[in-house]
Amino acid sequence: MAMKDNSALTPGLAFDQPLLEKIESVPGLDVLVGSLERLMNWASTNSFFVFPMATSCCGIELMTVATGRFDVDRMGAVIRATPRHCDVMVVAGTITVKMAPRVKKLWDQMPEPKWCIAMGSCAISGDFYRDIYSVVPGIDTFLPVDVYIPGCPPNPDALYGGLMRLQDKIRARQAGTFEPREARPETAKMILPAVKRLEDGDRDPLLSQAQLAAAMGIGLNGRELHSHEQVVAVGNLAIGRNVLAAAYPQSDVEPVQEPAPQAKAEAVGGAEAAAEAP
Amino acid sequence: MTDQWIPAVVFLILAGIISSAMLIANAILGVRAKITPPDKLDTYECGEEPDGAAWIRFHPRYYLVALVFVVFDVEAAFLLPWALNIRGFGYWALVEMGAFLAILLLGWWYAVRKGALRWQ
Amino acid sequence: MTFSCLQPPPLPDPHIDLDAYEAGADLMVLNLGPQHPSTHGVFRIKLVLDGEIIVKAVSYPGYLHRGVEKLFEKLTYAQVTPIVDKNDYLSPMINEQAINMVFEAGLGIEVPRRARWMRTIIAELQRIASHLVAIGTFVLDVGGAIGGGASVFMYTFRERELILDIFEELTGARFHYNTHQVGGQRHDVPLGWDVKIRAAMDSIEKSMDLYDTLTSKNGIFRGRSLGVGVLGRDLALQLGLNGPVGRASGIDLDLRRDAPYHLYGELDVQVPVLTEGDCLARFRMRALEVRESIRLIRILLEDVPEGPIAALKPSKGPTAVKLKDGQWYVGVESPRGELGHYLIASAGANKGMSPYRLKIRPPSLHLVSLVPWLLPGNSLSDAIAILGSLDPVMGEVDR
Amino acid sequence: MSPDLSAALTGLLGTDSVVNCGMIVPNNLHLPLATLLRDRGYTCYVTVCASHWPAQPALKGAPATEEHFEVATVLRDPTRRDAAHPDGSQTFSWRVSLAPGEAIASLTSLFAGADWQEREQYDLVGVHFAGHPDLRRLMMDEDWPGHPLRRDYAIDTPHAPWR
Repeated sequence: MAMKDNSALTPGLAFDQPLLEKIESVPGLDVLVGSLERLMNWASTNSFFVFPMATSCCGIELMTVATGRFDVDRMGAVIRATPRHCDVMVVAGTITVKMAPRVKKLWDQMPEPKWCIAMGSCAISGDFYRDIYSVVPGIDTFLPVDVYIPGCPPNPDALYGGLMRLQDKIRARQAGTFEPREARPETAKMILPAVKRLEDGDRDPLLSQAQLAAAMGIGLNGRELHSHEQVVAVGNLAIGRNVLAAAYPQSDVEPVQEPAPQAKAEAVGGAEAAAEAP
Repeated sequence: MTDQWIPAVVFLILAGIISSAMLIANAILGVRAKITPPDKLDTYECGEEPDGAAWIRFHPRYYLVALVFVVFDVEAAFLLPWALNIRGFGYWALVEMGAFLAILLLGWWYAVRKGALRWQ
Repeated sequence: MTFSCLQPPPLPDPHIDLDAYEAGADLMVLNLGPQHPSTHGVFRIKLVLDGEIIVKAVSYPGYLHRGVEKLFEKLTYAQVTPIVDKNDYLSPMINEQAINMVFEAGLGIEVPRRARWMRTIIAELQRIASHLVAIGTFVLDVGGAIGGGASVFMYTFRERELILDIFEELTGARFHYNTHQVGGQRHDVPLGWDVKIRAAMDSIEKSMDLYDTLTSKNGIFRGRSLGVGVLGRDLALQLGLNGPVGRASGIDLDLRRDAPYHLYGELDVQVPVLTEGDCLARFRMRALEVRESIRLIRILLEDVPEGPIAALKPSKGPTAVKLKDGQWYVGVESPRGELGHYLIASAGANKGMSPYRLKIRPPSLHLVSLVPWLLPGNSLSDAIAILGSLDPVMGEVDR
Repeated sequence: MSPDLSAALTGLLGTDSVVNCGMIVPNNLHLPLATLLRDRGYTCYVTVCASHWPAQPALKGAPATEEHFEVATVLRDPTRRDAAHPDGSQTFSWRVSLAPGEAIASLTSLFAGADWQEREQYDLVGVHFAGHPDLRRLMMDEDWPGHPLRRDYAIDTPHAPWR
């Protein structure tokens, strides 16, 4: 069915609200839209149904948040085990290459409006496992992440902080006053990780450049990905065979462009050259 | 004679309107995703590709369990109107409902002894 | 009252091929998949069901394989400890101790008495915390999140918080402590630590009685765990299960008593052994072990040895420890069974600073390899109870 | 070491001086030794550890070695430590060195626990176990290229910038 792209009302969102549009179109009633939107925001932010994508240690901290001492029910959040009933997916733990397509499938099976929280440094960047052959370096290579909660494991108070950060983000986004995180210039030059990397002879450089391009496109320099611009597997990502790209067709939204392909080329070249010359 | 049935007809019409209104409103005004991913409508099987057909001949034992459930569901349906206006009936209604429940308890005990609920 | 029909089913052959089964049966394939609340982590079982009865269970681990043994080839001996924390994330302290004991066996150094005392008391505290999680999740699996099972789950996690506070006071972290190093400990015992431990032990002992009354007299709990998933003694031995699951099936083996390390030689560890081998026996075994650990901790708190807490100076850089060629195996009693490490050290690997090959023997891998043996013949709801009673930790299975 | 065990060992291997984790056993004696040990009390299967040793040029003092694999097996006898057996439960481990591509006998016929451990060693190091009921990959996907724990498999792959 042809999707009328009425994203004027909901600029950065992956869902649109026909109710608001209908009310907006009636001449007299559009004064109601603001308060109605605030009511719907109040309802959705204060009743998160958390989908626990718990794979390893952070999953135990997620369970601890559900129990008596750090009761997450105080925020109205309930941990439900089926994707069909949930609207916040908390990815807690290391996501391996074998698990990534499953997490992607579960994310697709969740109804809109949905948000994603990367809990723990394994989900954010793969932590010290990120160079291992079987670990996905951070879930934002294949999922649009809204809130990152650092820590290994982040204690339950940090998870509370993350949920509240998500609430603020939802309110700001709905009200249209959300401006993406400005790129902190000093992090741009941290191209080479501090620990010297062993070179892998038979890994073709295209793979690394594609991964660099995908990672560069996300948040670090400027436009943060909106949740409806699903992350497209640019080229041949580091995730084993290109399972995710096959399972996920090219989205009709224009793909993530690199701001200055020329400037970045030698940055990438520089990274490769520096990596080769130990 | 016909005027006895007017409340029932009104009740039916109201039920039809309310249920269809809810369905239609949801279809028109409900929140909708801009891009529906391909395997959104797959059956949820813990993240795995569901393999094997579900269109198989199921065991008759499931039918037995469904029967026992229907019996006690209907019992609950009878309890509800009785409990709502028990004040008007006086004590005799209590005894009658007690007898009704006793008979159904007998039925439940028979089902358990015959092992209808247990998977032989 | 025990239900008469709960006699253990005969042990079916796990590698059954399906057409040998009743030919005309319509079998349904169901995935008890990677993301499922009762699989205690990411572990997939493909169940072939005939109605409610499981005909065949094929299990697929590996969803959390983080290549830890490959990572060891790059890290030096001092850097390995925080990595091993993340394997069995329900008892991180015991992982750290096991790995550092195999390095100390390689180096041949002797850990000072105070450090060994601290390791013993930390190991018992961690065993209680891990068993509390196991008790809570098993009752949650059997009783159901809404059907009353969650109450014991809430109580056990409240008790576990007491122990996490004790560890937080010692090391500063709730979880993943990195407090052990080659040759001893990194953090010394804080003031008033023993007062806190005694208070925690009293409250845990009181709540253990509460759990017993909540479960042993509950008809549904007994009905779902009595006589379910019976594990024979010889199969348990063959599979190498010498933890609580093995002891619930009659194997009288506990490495704390039979191959003593730390200060266990001086404590006479009373090892409870049950013979029924069903889910209820495994559950009661863990409750008995918590009481035994509480008793041991109270004995240990009597006299606290003085002296240094580490044989080597705390390793400044990661390069302080070097091992010559050789191979060693050291096994430790973890809350799930024998946690062992097979270390192959060689001067060639990173000039002797990294282990050449370090194989971890995870007890949970043997618990999970029980699935094809135990599940066929049981109903689907019993499968959830059996998995809950085995209490595997997937971080340790997949490493 | 009980007397009949040392007698059986000298019968089989010609020596009973057992250096724990150090004894090299030829490939054909691997299964007989395991059977012998299991019948004499070592009934608890502990672990198997395969390691890859690439070819080494002749270093100072050390002779050149060509590429080979090593499979170490550990068994344990579950005896209780009391007055009669003062040293309690002991482990027994031996090593078998294999040329590349050579298969080693699988212990699944003796111990059910060996099934998954051997599948994992085949998956990660690439050592073939002859007589294993279904030698499939345990950890990685079925079609994963290569065996990760071999020394020539890279530890790090060049990686996107720290974020």
